[in-house]
Parts: sequence; C-alpha cells; structure tokens
Amino acid sequence: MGEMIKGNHAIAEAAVRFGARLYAGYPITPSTEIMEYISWRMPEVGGAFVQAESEIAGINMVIGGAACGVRSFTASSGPGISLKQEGITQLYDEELAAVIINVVRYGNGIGTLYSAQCDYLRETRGGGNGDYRPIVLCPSSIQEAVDLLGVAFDLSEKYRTVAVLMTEGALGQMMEPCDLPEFIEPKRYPWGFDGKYSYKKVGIFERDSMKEAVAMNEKNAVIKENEQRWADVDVEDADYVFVSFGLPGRSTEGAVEELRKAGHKVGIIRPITAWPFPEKAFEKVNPNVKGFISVEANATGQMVEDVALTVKKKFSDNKPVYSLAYVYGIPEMEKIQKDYEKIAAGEIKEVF
Amino acid sequence: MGEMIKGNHAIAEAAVRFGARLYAGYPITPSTEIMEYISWRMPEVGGAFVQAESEIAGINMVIGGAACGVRSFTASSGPGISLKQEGITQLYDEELAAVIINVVRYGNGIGTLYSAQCDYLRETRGGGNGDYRPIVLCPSSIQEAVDLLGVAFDLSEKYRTVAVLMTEGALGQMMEPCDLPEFIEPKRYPWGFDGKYSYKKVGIFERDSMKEAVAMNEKNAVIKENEQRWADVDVEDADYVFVSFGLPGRSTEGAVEELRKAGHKVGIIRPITAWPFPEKAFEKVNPNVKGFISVEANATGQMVEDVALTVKKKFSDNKPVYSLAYVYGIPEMEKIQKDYEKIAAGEIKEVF
Amino acid sequence: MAKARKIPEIAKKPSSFCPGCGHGIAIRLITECLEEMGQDTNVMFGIGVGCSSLLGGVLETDRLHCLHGRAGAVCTGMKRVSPNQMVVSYQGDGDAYSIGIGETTSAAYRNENISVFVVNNTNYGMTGGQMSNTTLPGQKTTTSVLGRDCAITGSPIKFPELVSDQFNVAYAARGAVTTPAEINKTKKYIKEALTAQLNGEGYSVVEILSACPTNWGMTPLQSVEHIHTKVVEHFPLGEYKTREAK
Amino acid sequence: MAKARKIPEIAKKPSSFCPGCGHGIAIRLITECLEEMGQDTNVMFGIGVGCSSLLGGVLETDRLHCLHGRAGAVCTGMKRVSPNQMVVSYQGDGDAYSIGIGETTSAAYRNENISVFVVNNTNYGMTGGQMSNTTLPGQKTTTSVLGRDCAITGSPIKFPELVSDQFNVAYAARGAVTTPAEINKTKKYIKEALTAQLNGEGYSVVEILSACPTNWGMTPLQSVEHIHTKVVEHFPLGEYKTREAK
Amino acid sequence: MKEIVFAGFGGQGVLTSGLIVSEIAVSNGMNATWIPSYGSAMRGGTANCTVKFGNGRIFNPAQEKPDVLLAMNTPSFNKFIDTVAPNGTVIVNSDMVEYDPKVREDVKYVDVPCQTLAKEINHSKGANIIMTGVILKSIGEFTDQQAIDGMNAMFDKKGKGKFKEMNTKALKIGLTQI
Amino acid sequence: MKEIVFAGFGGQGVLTSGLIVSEIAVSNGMNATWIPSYGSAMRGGTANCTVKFGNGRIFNPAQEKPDVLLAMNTPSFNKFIDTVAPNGTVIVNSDMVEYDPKVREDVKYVDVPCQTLAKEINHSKGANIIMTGVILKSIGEFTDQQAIDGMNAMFDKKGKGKFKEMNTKALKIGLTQI
Amino acid sequence: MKVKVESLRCKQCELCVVNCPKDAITFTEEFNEFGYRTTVIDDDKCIGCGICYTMCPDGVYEIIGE
Amino acid sequence: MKVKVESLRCKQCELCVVNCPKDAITFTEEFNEFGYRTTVIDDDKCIGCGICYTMCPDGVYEIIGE
Ligand SMILES: Cc1ncc(C[n+]2csc(CCOP(=O)(O)OP(=O)(O)O)c2C)c(N)n1
Ligand SMILES: Cc1ncc(C[n+]2csc(CCOP(=O)(O)OP(=O)(O)O)c2C)c(N)n1
Ligand code: SF4
Ligand code: SF4
Ligand code: SF4
Ligand code: SF4
Ligand code: SF4
Ligand code: SF4
Ligand SMILES: [Mg+2]
Ligand SMILES: [Mg+2]
Repeated sequence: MGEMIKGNHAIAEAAVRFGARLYAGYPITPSTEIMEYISWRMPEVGGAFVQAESEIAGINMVIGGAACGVRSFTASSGPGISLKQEGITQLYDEELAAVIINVVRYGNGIGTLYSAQCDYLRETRGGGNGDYRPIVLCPSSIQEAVDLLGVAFDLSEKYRTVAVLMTEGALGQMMEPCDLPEFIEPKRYPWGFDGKYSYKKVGIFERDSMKEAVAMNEKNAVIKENEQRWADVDVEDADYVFVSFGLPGRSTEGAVEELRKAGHKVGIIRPITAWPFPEKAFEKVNPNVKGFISVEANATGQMVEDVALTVKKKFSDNKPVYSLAYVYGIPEMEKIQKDYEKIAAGEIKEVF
Repeated sequence: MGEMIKGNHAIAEAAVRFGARLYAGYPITPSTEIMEYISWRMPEVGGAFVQAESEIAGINMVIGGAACGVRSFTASSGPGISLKQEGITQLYDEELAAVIINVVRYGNGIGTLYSAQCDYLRETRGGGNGDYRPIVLCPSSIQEAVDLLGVAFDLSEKYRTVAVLMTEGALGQMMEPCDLPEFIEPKRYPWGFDGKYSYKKVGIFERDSMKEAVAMNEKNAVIKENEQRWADVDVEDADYVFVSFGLPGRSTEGAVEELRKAGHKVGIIRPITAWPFPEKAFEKVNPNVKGFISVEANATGQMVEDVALTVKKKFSDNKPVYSLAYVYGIPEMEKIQKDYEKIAAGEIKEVF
Repeated sequence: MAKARKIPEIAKKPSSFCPGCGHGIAIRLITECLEEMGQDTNVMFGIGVGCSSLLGGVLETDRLHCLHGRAGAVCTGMKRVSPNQMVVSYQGDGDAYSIGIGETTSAAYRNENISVFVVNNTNYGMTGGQMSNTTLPGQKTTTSVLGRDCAITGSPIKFPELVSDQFNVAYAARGAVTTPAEINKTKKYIKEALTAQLNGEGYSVVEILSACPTNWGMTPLQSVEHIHTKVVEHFPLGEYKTREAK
Repeated sequence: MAKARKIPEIAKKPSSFCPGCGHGIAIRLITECLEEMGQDTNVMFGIGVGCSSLLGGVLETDRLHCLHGRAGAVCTGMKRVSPNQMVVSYQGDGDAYSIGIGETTSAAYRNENISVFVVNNTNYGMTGGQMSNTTLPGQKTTTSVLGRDCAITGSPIKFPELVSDQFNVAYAARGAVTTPAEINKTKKYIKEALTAQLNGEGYSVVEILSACPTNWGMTPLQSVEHIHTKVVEHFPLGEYKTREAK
Repeated sequence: MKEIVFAGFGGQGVLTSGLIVSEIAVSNGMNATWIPSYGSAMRGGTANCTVKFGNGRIFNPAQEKPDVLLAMNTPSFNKFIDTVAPNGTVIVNSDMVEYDPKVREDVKYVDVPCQTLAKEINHSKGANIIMTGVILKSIGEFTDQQAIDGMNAMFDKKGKGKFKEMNTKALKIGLTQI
Repeated sequence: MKEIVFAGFGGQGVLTSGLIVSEIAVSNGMNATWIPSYGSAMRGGTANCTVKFGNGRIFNPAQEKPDVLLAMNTPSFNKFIDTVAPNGTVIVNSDMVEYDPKVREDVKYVDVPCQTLAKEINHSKGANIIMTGVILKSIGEFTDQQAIDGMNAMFDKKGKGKFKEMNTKALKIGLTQI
Repeated sequence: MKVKVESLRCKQCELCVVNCPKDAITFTEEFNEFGYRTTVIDDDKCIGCGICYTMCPDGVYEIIGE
Repeated sequence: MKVKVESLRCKQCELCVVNCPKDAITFTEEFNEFGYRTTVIDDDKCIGCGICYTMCPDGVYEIIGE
C-alpha cells in the first residue's frame, strides 16, 4: 500500500511517470494543484510546462503537443472546461491523442467550489460542435484515478481520440494511500509531426465528410465493443440495482453492503467508463430485477439517461429507472439507504 | 403570403421588429448574413450593434445587454457556438434572458459548411458546465423561424432563461415567402440594471446552491409542463411513427404523405421544442404502434436518445426505436421512404 | 480642520478580504469618487473573477459577476445599451491581463466609453497565488517556485503604457494604495477616469498596485514596503495618457 | 544573367486563391526562404482559419489547421516539444488580431521562439469581406456598409509596432507583396524572422500587406494600387524591431 | 410541384436566374423555395441553386429530381444530368457545353447559344436572363406577361430596375426559343 | 472504522492534525482517508477535515457521523456537535470554546486548555499537536510509540523534521490528558 | 471624539497605526469576534486628519468632522 | 527559352504582364480549363530577369537560368 497523497498530486506525478511531456493549463480550483505540481516537476524530467494565458490557449497548446505525437494533457474545472470544448472537438476531429482532466466542481456559470458530477452529460455527449464522443473515465479513489490516467493515455493513443479523466473536486482535494506507477519511457508517435511531412494529411477543404462519418461510427463501435469498464457487486440476484460512479459510486457500494446486511437484495454497477457506457454490465443483472436506481451528485439527474437507455436496450420488458440526484458533495451511505427504502416502498417514483 | 426572403435576413429583420436592441457577434458561415444585415439595420432603429472581437466577447456583450434587461441576441455556427458555452451557462445561471441563434453546420472541430443537425445533444443538454437546460426551438421553414424567434424572446423573458433558436445552414441560406412580424415597442425589463440597484442580488459567495438546485428543477418542470411544442400528422393509427425536426422533419412530413398514399400506416411527430422535448406528443400515438423512427441530419443519431427515453416513459411495453442518421444536408423524401421499407422489412434493426 | 469622512453608502458592508489587502482601499476610493460625482446611484459594475469577486458581498450597486476575464466585453454590452449610466469594470491582474487580455485590449482598442480598474497584486490571489502576467522577475509563486524566469514566461505586462502607446484611449494611469500620499494620488486618477467616462471621452483605465499579504507571505506592512521597493520598479506610477479636455 | 527560379517543392501544388490574391505570393516567399535555409523538410506550420486555410491543398509540410485565432497557442505547443524544428504560424489579420488577439499577443509576450506571418488584407476574406481590426477608416465592408467608423469600432491595429514597443521580441516587420521591389524586401524580412527562430532568438513576426481583389471589389492591379496609395498610409512598411545579433 | 436546378460557373448568374423564377411563382400566388448549394470549397468552382414551386406545400426544398436542369457549363451538365427526372428537360448553354445526348435518352434537350444571343442584343450579362425565358417557356406555367412582370418586380426590389428594358428584351428572346 | 472531524479557525492547524492521525493509521497498515472541507467562502472562516481509518475498505471518505470531534473554536463546536455519533467523544479547546454540554447529553466531553498547555512548553504552535495526542489516546487504537513514530515520520517527509523534539513533547502531553 | 471606531471590522493589519501622524492609535488587548486585536484612538493626540480613514482597508474609521 | 510557362495555373490577374520590364508578356486568346486567358512570353524580348516569377501568385512561371 502506497503513501498518503493528495488526489491532484497523485494525478500529476502519475502523468509524469506515464511519460507525458507537455502540460499547458490555467489555474482553477479545485484542479489547480495538478498544475502547481507539474510546474516544477515537468522541468525536472525535461518536459514542457506552459502556464497558458487562458484555458483556450492551454487546450490549443495541448493540440500543438499532441500534433507532434507527444503525450500531452491539461486539467481544469467548471467554466475552464467549458472554454476547452472547441479544442476538444478539434482534437477528436484531427484524430489527435490527448488527455483532459476535469476535476468537476458544482454549478452553472461561474460555479461553486463544491465537488460534484454535474458535467456528465456534457462530457459523454461532447460540449463542442459535432458528433464526436470522447472516452470518459471516472475514478472513485486516488488509486483508481492514477490507474485510469494510464488507461486514458493508452486508449487515446490506441484509438487516436480524446480521453477525459472525469474526476471530482473531493477526489482532487482528499488524500489516501496510493501506489504510483513505474516510470515509462516517453514516446513520440509516428503520426506526430517531425518536420519532414512523414505523415500525410489532406487539407480541410479536401476532406470527404460522408466517408469520415462512416469511419467515425465504426471507430466508436469498436471502442464501445472493447472498452466498456465497470465494477459490479451482487447484481445477479438483485431486486434493485444501483448505478453510480465516482465518489458517490463508492459511497453507494458501501450502502449496498449495508443494505445486503439488512437483508435487502440490492446490487450495484459502478461505471468506470462513462463513455462508452458499460452496457454489458447490465447483461449479468437478474432478469427479474424490479428497478434500477441512478445515484449522482448533480441537480437534475444526468447519468440516469444512460441508465434508462441501456435498460431499454437490454431488457425486453420496461423496467423502471429511478433517479437519486444529490446535487453536490458525496451522498452519505445512510441517506442512500433511506432513499432506497422510499423507492422500494413506492414513495419515490421512477423517472423513466 | 409574404415575399421571398433569405432565412438569415428574415431572422435578422424579425429580431429588430421583435424589439431586440443589442446584437453582438462574430462572423461565421452560414450565419454571417444575420450579422451583416443587423450591422446596418440595428443603427437605423437606434439599437446597438457590436462586431465583437470573438464569439466569446460577443456572448459576453450579450450578457451585458441582457443584464440591463434589454432584448439581446447573437448568432453563430459550429465552433463559434462551442466558444459561447461558458457564456450560455452563465446566462442561465444569472437568470438573464437572451436568445442564441445557432445556424447549425456539420462537423467536429473546425467543421464544414454543410447544413446539419449535429448539435442536438449539446444544445439540449448544455455544452457548458453544470446542470442548466436552455429552451431549444427548431424551425422547419423561414416563417417558422421568424415566429419561433418571437417565441424565443418571450419565453426567455418569461422564465428568465436562455433560448436557442437551433436552425440549420440550409434554412439560413434558402429563400421562401415569409410574413414578417409587426414592430413591437422595445422594453427594458425591471430586473435589468438601471444604475440604481433596484433589483437586488446576492454575491456569488453568498448564494445557496442547494436551494437554487431545487428552484431550478421546479422551473424546469414548469417549462416542461407548459412549453412543449410540436406538429404531428397521422399518429393515432400509425404502425410506425417518425420523429424528425427542422428541414429533415419537413422532408419527412412529405415522405409520410407519400407513404400514406402508398397505403403505409405511418405518422410523424415533428418536435418544435427540442428542449423541452415534446413528450406529450407521444400520448396521442397509437398504443399498438410497432416502432418509432428518428430521422436526423447528423452522423451518430442524437435526437434518437430523446425519442427512446420518451418511448420508455410513455409506453408500458418496450417499443423499438430506429435511427436514420443522414449525416448532413436534407434527406430526400424518397430516401426516407426506402429506408422506412427496410425498417418495416426488418432489414434495419432498432438501436434502442 | 477635520473634514468628515465616511465609507460610501454603496460600499459600507464589511468585506471578507484578508487583513491588509489592497482591494478594500481600492474599492473605497472608487465608490468615494462615484459618490462625490453624484453617480453612486447611477452606476453598474462588471466585476471580475478573483478576490474582486468578494465585492459581491460588499457592493450595493448593480453589479454582474462577469465570467473570468470577460468584464471588458460585458461592460461594453452594458454601456452600449445604457449610455447614460456609469459603467465600471473592476478586475484583477490575472482576470484583465491573462485570460481577459483579448477582451481588455479590445475594449481599449474600440475606445469603449467605460472605466476600467485593475487591481494589480502581481499574482492570482483568489486561487492561492499562482504566477500572473504581472508577477515580478524572480518572484516566487506556486507556479514559479524557483522564482519567475522571464526568459520563458515573458516579462511583466504594462497595460496603461500599452494602451496609451497603441490605442486611442481617453485616460490611463497607474496608482498604488500604500501610503496616504499614494492613495490620494490614486484617487485623483480614479476621478479622472470616471470623469472621462461621464464626459463621453472614451476608455479610461487605472491600474492599482495593491498588497496581497496572504499570497506574498508577508505582513501588511512588509507588503507595502515591498510595493515601494520592488513593485514600482517594474510598474512606475503616474499618468500615461491624460485627458485632452483638461 | 538569368538566375534559375522555381516554386519550392513543398508549395508547388496549385492553389485555389482568387486571381491576384496576395496569399499566393506570401506563401511562396516563406517556402522559398525555408528552402534556401535548408529547413523546408524541417518545418511545421500552424495555419489559421481564413483564406490561409486554402493552404491545406497546397503545402506539403507538416501542418495543422488551427482553430480560428489559436495558432499562437498551437505553435507554442509544437515548439515546446520540438525545439529543433522550425515552427511557423501563417494567419490572416482577422485570425491573428481579432479572435486570436489573446493568443497572438501572449506568444509575443512570452517571446516564444516561433515565426509568425500575418497576411493583412484589411478584411475577413474567407467569410466574404467583413470588417476586421485592420480595416481602414472609411473602408466599406459587409459589416461597415457606410464605411468603417473608427469612433465606434476602433482604428486599425498595428501589431508589429505594438509588439516592438511593448514586448521583448526578437524581430518585427511589415512588408507588402505588391511590386517586385516590395516583394523582395518582404522576403528579406521573412528570412530575418526565420533566422531569428533558427538561432533561438525568440518571437518574430512579419505582417504582409496583401491584396484581396474579390472582397475589395477591385481588379488585381487596382488592388495593388490601393495598397500603395491607401493601405500603407495606415500600415507603414519597414522593420520595427531588428535582430540584436545583426 | 416543379423542381428546377440552375447550374453553372460562379458569375454566370444562375442564382439570379433561379431567383427570378421563384419570384414569378410567388407573385402568381404559388409557393416557392430557392436554395443555393454551398459547401466547403468556396473559391472558384461551380454555383448552383434549386427552385421548387407549386400550389401545394413544398416539403423538401433541396434538390431531389429536377424536372428541368439548366446547365450553363460542362461541369454542371456532368454533375446533374443523372439526377434529372425521367422525361425532364435539360436546357443547355450550347456556347460552352459539349455533351453526348446518349448519357440520358429519357430527357429532352434544348440547346440555346445564350451567350451569342446575349451579345447580339448587346447585353453581355443577359445570358442567364435569356435562359430564364427558355425555362419559363418550357415549364409553360406562366404567361409571358406574368414572367416579364415578375422578373421586373424582382429587379425593382433589388434596386436594379434601371436595366428593365434590356432584361425584358433578353427574357423575351428566351421565351421564344422553344 | 473510525471517523474523526478536526475543526477550527484557519491557522489553528486542524488540517495538519488530521494528517498526522491518518499517517499513523497508514504506517500501521490500515486504510485511511483525509478530506478537507472547502467551499465557496475561501477567505476567513473555519477550516475542517475528516479522517477515517480502519482495516476494511473505506467507502465514503466524507464526513458522516464522527466518532470523535475536535472543536478548536466555538463556531466549529456549534457546526459539528449535532453530527457526532451517539456515545462519541468531543474534544474541546477549553481556552477558546464555551459550550453548554446539554446540547448533546449522549456524548463524552474532554476539555483541554491546549493553548495554555502549548504556551507552557514554549511551543506556541503546538496546540494542535497536543490535541492530536488527546484524540489518539481517546481512540486507543495505537500505542504511544506508534503515535510518536507516525507523527515524526510525517513531518520528516514534509521536510519539517527539525521540530521533532518539540512536537514529540507536545504529543506526549496530549497523550497524557485522558 | 473626532473619530468613530467600528472595532468589529478591524483585521489588525496595522496600516492605521503606523501611518497616524500623531501616533494616536494603538492596539488594545481585546479580540473582536473574528479573533483580531482591535485599535483604540487617543483622542487627545488625535487631530482628526483622516489618515486612519484613508489607510484602513476595512472601514473601521469614520471621521466625524466639524 | 528562358521561362517555362504552366498556363493551366494562370488566373489572368495581369500582375506579370504589367511588371515585366521588357513588356515580353501578353495574353493569348486561349482559355485554360478554368476559363482564364493565359499568357505567352516573347522569348526575344525576355531577358530572364525573373520578375514574372516574383509577381505571379499562382506559380505559372519557372525561370530556367543558365
Ligand atoms: C474560466 C475560469 N478560469 C479560471 C478560474 C479560476 N480563477 C478564479 S480567480 C482566478 C485568478 C484571479 O486572479 P486576479 O485576477 O489577479 O485577481 P486577484 O484574486 O489576484 O485579486 C482564477 C484563475 C475561473 N473562475 N474561471
Ligand atoms: C471560431 C470560429 N469563428 C469564426 C469562424 C469563421 N471564419 C472563418 S475564416 C474567418 C475570417 C478570416 O479572416 P482573416 O483571418 O483576415 O483571413 P483572410 O480570409 O482574410 O485571409 C472567419 C471569421 C471560424 N471558422 N471559427
Ligand atoms: S488573497 Fe490576496 S488579494 Fe485576495 S483577499 Fe487575500 S490579500 Fe487580498
Ligand atoms: S477572398 Fe480575398 S484573401 Fe481570400 S482568396 Fe480571394 S482574394 Fe484572396
Ligand atoms: S484622524 Fe489622524 S490623527 Fe486622528 S487617529 Fe486618525 S490618523 Fe491619527
Ligand atoms: S487599518 Fe483598519 S483594519 Fe487595519 S489595524 Fe487599523 S483599524 Fe484595523
Ligand atoms: S523573365 Fe523578366 S523579362 Fe522575361 S518575361 Fe519574365 S519578367 Fe519579362
Ligand atoms: S501573374 Fe500569373 S496568374 Fe497572373 S496573369 Fe500572370 S501568369 Fe497569370
Ligand atoms: Mg491578482
Ligand atoms: Mg484578412
């Protein structure tokens, strides 16, 4: 078991060890410690750190680094991530590999500093123009954040796409023991610029959008088939299955353990990839399950849409889907248990 | 019947007549004619036109105008709208009324100039941070664009929210006869700044996010209840119901007419509000309908998610939902008819 | 002969700035001027994101918390539809000169008839003291832990100088809120800036050198000393563009 | 004594610029310099959005179509991870000085070791001729149909002057691609800019005054005349910051 | 409902030609749509628009199966010839277009040397108007007077009324070609 | 699993206190989480953190029902007293906090004049360390030596090893308060 | 009394103390609700010059005037 | 021949024609595939100075050199 480390510091150190060699970003709470750590750490390993004049400049510097085939990443929160949407859709469009870390904070507009999961729909559907879908990974512990960061880099390069590590304010700010990865040798991918035009490209006005749409759908299908990730507990015989990710997911895992102890047949699917959504996880679920319960830290219930879509797809009959949206923070295990009881008693109605 | 007029010009003239008195924006094809027209028209009526240095400056100037309670709007396309996401979530958060016109063009990243509907998920779910939901209106003719622009201003002010007129490149560029609205007297809303601090506000650090989340959900519920808009044809006895909006919706209406003539029991729901999605439209549908078919001009099928969610909610059994995503342009009526036949024959499988 | 002096009505609520923070003096000077000009109930503020955001709990005027860096654009929108009200932007150095450099310079470029006050404390105060575009050479911050290396990051930006030299603006100056004498001078600059707007002369900006004891790791008194010995060396005080009407 | 001259290999594909458009000459000069310096197969371009985007069909080098206005940031990212390659940004006046003013000035501010070429045709060419920050006073465009009113919109921005005066950059100049003499001078400026980068001296920029016959509603010859009689009045040609090494 | 595609080089006036036809239809109480094609390639290349008109509702305004194709240059002919409805009409600028009528044997070809005709009446920019006349005649929906009035009304609205006489002359030439 | 809330003014060292406890747990092979509260009000006001530790998996790292509450000032006492688990312990800085024990009669109160004690040993910044000792004793999970070693190891890692002696002294005082 | 002192607002920054031309301001032993030492003015020394008002970032002082 | 002419690329802008110091360039009656008149060089007049190469935005000319 590793040493106590702050989530944001663990992510920053792990990125360096995974061979990332360009970071460009702009400070914003609760993500800033990633940048602060990188600001001295990156030069130590000969990598590039740029404190960008804005989040937009930051993501575009990442585009520059990624265009050269160098592991490049940035981190931000709330409005800072909103500003990066144009850059993210371009990364996808240009098939450049890069990692975006969203340390999610609560709120519309300028927002708050609370930990939350209110960017789910935006991250999974893409807030920029077009049809692109980034890979979205959601850790529930610092160790998982570090491990998934490695996955994020690998997948983004394997599929030439953007990967988002969608973590939460609380996970960035908290500490727990974590084993950091070994150092790997930084690479420069052959599809990156080398000044010699080794990798040919057509100009924007010469592209065939119809063909590219087909290729994009194929790529997405492959990712959906191969890269669904999740954890599950006790879903095979469950009357009700919770679906919850990140820190609320971790808390829900605890609530499930407690509920089971109290004799309730409940289980949980904890999505680790939010896109692709782990549809396969639902195949193991008791076919007679009475309902699914989405637990989230946002105001409106966002992931619940994916839960409902998946339930519709995977079950021949129409299973009810419930939404527990706790706005911000990490829901208390006891609160989840109590709300579960209300659902089982019919006091909380399904939303889909 | 009015005179032939270009979609973008009709929108611009209508905005002036509806009393809009601030436009700020940045050129981008295929929305630019709105701004070009406004550049000389707004000064004629004593309104403010600012050619902003960027889309971000444009939306923030609109925020300034809206903060003063003046009808304010902007228009853009593709990446330009992506850049406005932070501003849009702030408009919602500050409960400022404003109208954003997205003349949708196809593509991720820098994008193309093709007409499309690839921003559906982003517009309806909000591409900025947080949980906000703008009202999204989708015209299928120039007349409807003009009429809905009035609705957009009215609703944005009634509910103190952002309204998006989500039109398409082709609708902006085409011409057809259109009756323009009468001039209405421009107002200055009492919740706008007057320099006297008549309308009190708490500071960002003094706000109660939990209470505001409840209020937001209540407001959204009221909008969902009262503001669903759609057109439908022949859904009561239909075996298959198409769902399609905008110009593809108009083309699908034609395909439905043809298919009916050929003896197929088909109908169509054409959403006019994309958010709130017209769930009520589904209540009239034949309970024994065999399936729903979403027709869209994007690469991945986007509105189909809302169709599936609504079908899940409104029918006790699990009705199949099909996706016809034609990437860009306006699908030909004949193409839609042929693909319908494939669906009816089981050659195209449902996606939900 | 004692002259009565009292915090202006519109700014009399207690603030939550840190002890010795210059923001408190800066906002008092602005509101005093507005009051003296009879414009304190005819004003709207665009407030930047930064410690300036704490004004949300202080100022009792029309005010919008602008998105980070965008006050230049928001104030443009406000002024264009409210030509008869005073429009004031109040921002930090990070807000105005980094993320907002586009909006800030563009408002100056257009000679927008607004008054801009930038509190320059040579760092991003609110987020815990990162380097900004005004951080001094060699200054240690949380993103320049060995001291700012200008060869890589650029040298402190001089905004009043820049707009005076390059754009057609009405007024530009730099003051400091450190000693009674400097504070009084700064107040004069602020009055000039607001007067320029009132007379429709165009864009006015006053940069205000201001202590950030918390992130500088200094006492308030050390901070004042630091401004006089180090900060002004890079940011000379004075007027850079005076009003033509004068 | 005839000297052999031939379009550089990396730019030999035919372009789709309008007849008489200055972009074609500008890009030829840049690629000629790269070739002469032996850097034509050691270069990556950040290309702005605008008629410059048409280079996608011309240039056979590493090149990224940057998002509108962001080439300054993209090139920064490229150069920081590729210090041994030449990094060149090629942008229009709208791209570099309006939407991209933040990224363009910030790269200059940091003295980023890149070369920036801005084709100034006093309007947004690609989108059909709207006003830009370099549009001349009184010039008619689709968003200034009565002629540009500088009292409301600001006066033409002078970027080489701005960066020379305010930032610590390596090289800044303005040329024109109008006559053999001016073209030759402009080529010298471009060579200086690229040499500065090759030597690691920092940021270099050359603004290139260029005809846009299509949107000016002029013939190519009238356009050249217009540049010499009207445009240079607002945008004087010459070097604004010369290399110190020289 | 009628569908017409107007195609040619940029500068050949095909967009205006389409506009004239749509205006005539509207001024005679019909529905009409006019839609240009525009795509990623902006500089150079072809321009075209599709006009639909008729008494019923027009569903899809975009090009589907034109009843009439106006081909002002060879690339346009090649691009659209396959889309023309069976028994449709193809009106060809015979001053510029060379084609093999065998590519579609189920359509009617009308060759008009419109540039030559335009020169003859000293209205060098009137070739598109001449072709508009040909199209209108071939459709047969409007009287000559309706056509002339509709066209002139359109140019008046655009502030281009001063070319009335020449344009009328050109249109009339077109109206007499079939 | 144990849950402890450390609460006080910014500057009273409650975050460090929490860190020490979590480090001791981890260095003795347990799981631990440390989570600060941070919210929109950054300047002034209270600071607090929650530490959980134990041998099993820690699900929710956030504050739920603390077994132990450290209240370094009155606002903190008032804010958290209702959340303490029944039969929990409330450790109070009696130099600063005035309270009515009747607000919760199902918890145990431990009053420690930690600032006075710190001054007595000339370690004015050691009040939080003294309280850490009190907490550790009250939990009873670790030996005194484990506690001292764990704390010193933490400060060593932070490069603050030079205060070892004084900190040890302060911790020991705390450990003997109950 | 020439100056009204609202001690609750004081944050103990010392700016008034060092700038008072008459050394009329000193810190008391009292802490206000937020834990800051507060100031007191020696009315005999004070000349009502207003410098403390000018210097105080937190609006502690009001100069009564004549 | 001193100058190679790739007429297909010509866009008829006239820049070469007016700048040739020897008035060696004229337009032909031919149109290229894109509809532009193309240029021809009078080899007798031409001195191979390269100005046409310098002026042409569209890479029509190649100066052979010695
Ligand atoms: C888009 C966006 N990016 C980043 C932030 C985070 N942020 C808040 S304040 C601030 C810096 C403020 O610095 P400055 O403008 O100098 O004001 P100060 O606090 O120093 O007075 C930053 C980076 C934000 N709120 N929004
Ligand atoms: C974010 C964004 N906004 C707007 C546009 C539309 N756009 C494309 S090119 C252009 C202007 C280009 O002008 P300039 O940079 O001067 O280049 P020119 O075409 O004149 O050479 C604009 C506004 C875009 N592509 N992306
Ligand atoms: S952090 Fe600095 S600028 Fe912000 S309130 Fe504290 S002292 Fe003032
Ligand atoms: S529009 Fe202007 S800048 Fe663009 S290619 Fe044509 S002439 Fe050149
Ligand atoms: S008014 Fe002047 S003399 Fe009196 S206390 Fe204040 S600073 Fe000192
Ligand atoms: S200046 Fe104000 S806050 Fe500072 S010590 Fe004096 S009274 Fe207190
Ligand atoms: S080389 Fe010189 S002389 Fe010969 S054609 Fe060209 S410009 Fe004229
Ligand atoms: S300069 Fe080039 S494009 Fe222009 S006319 Fe001469 S050969 Fe043709
Ligand atoms: Mg600052
Ligand atoms: Mg331009």
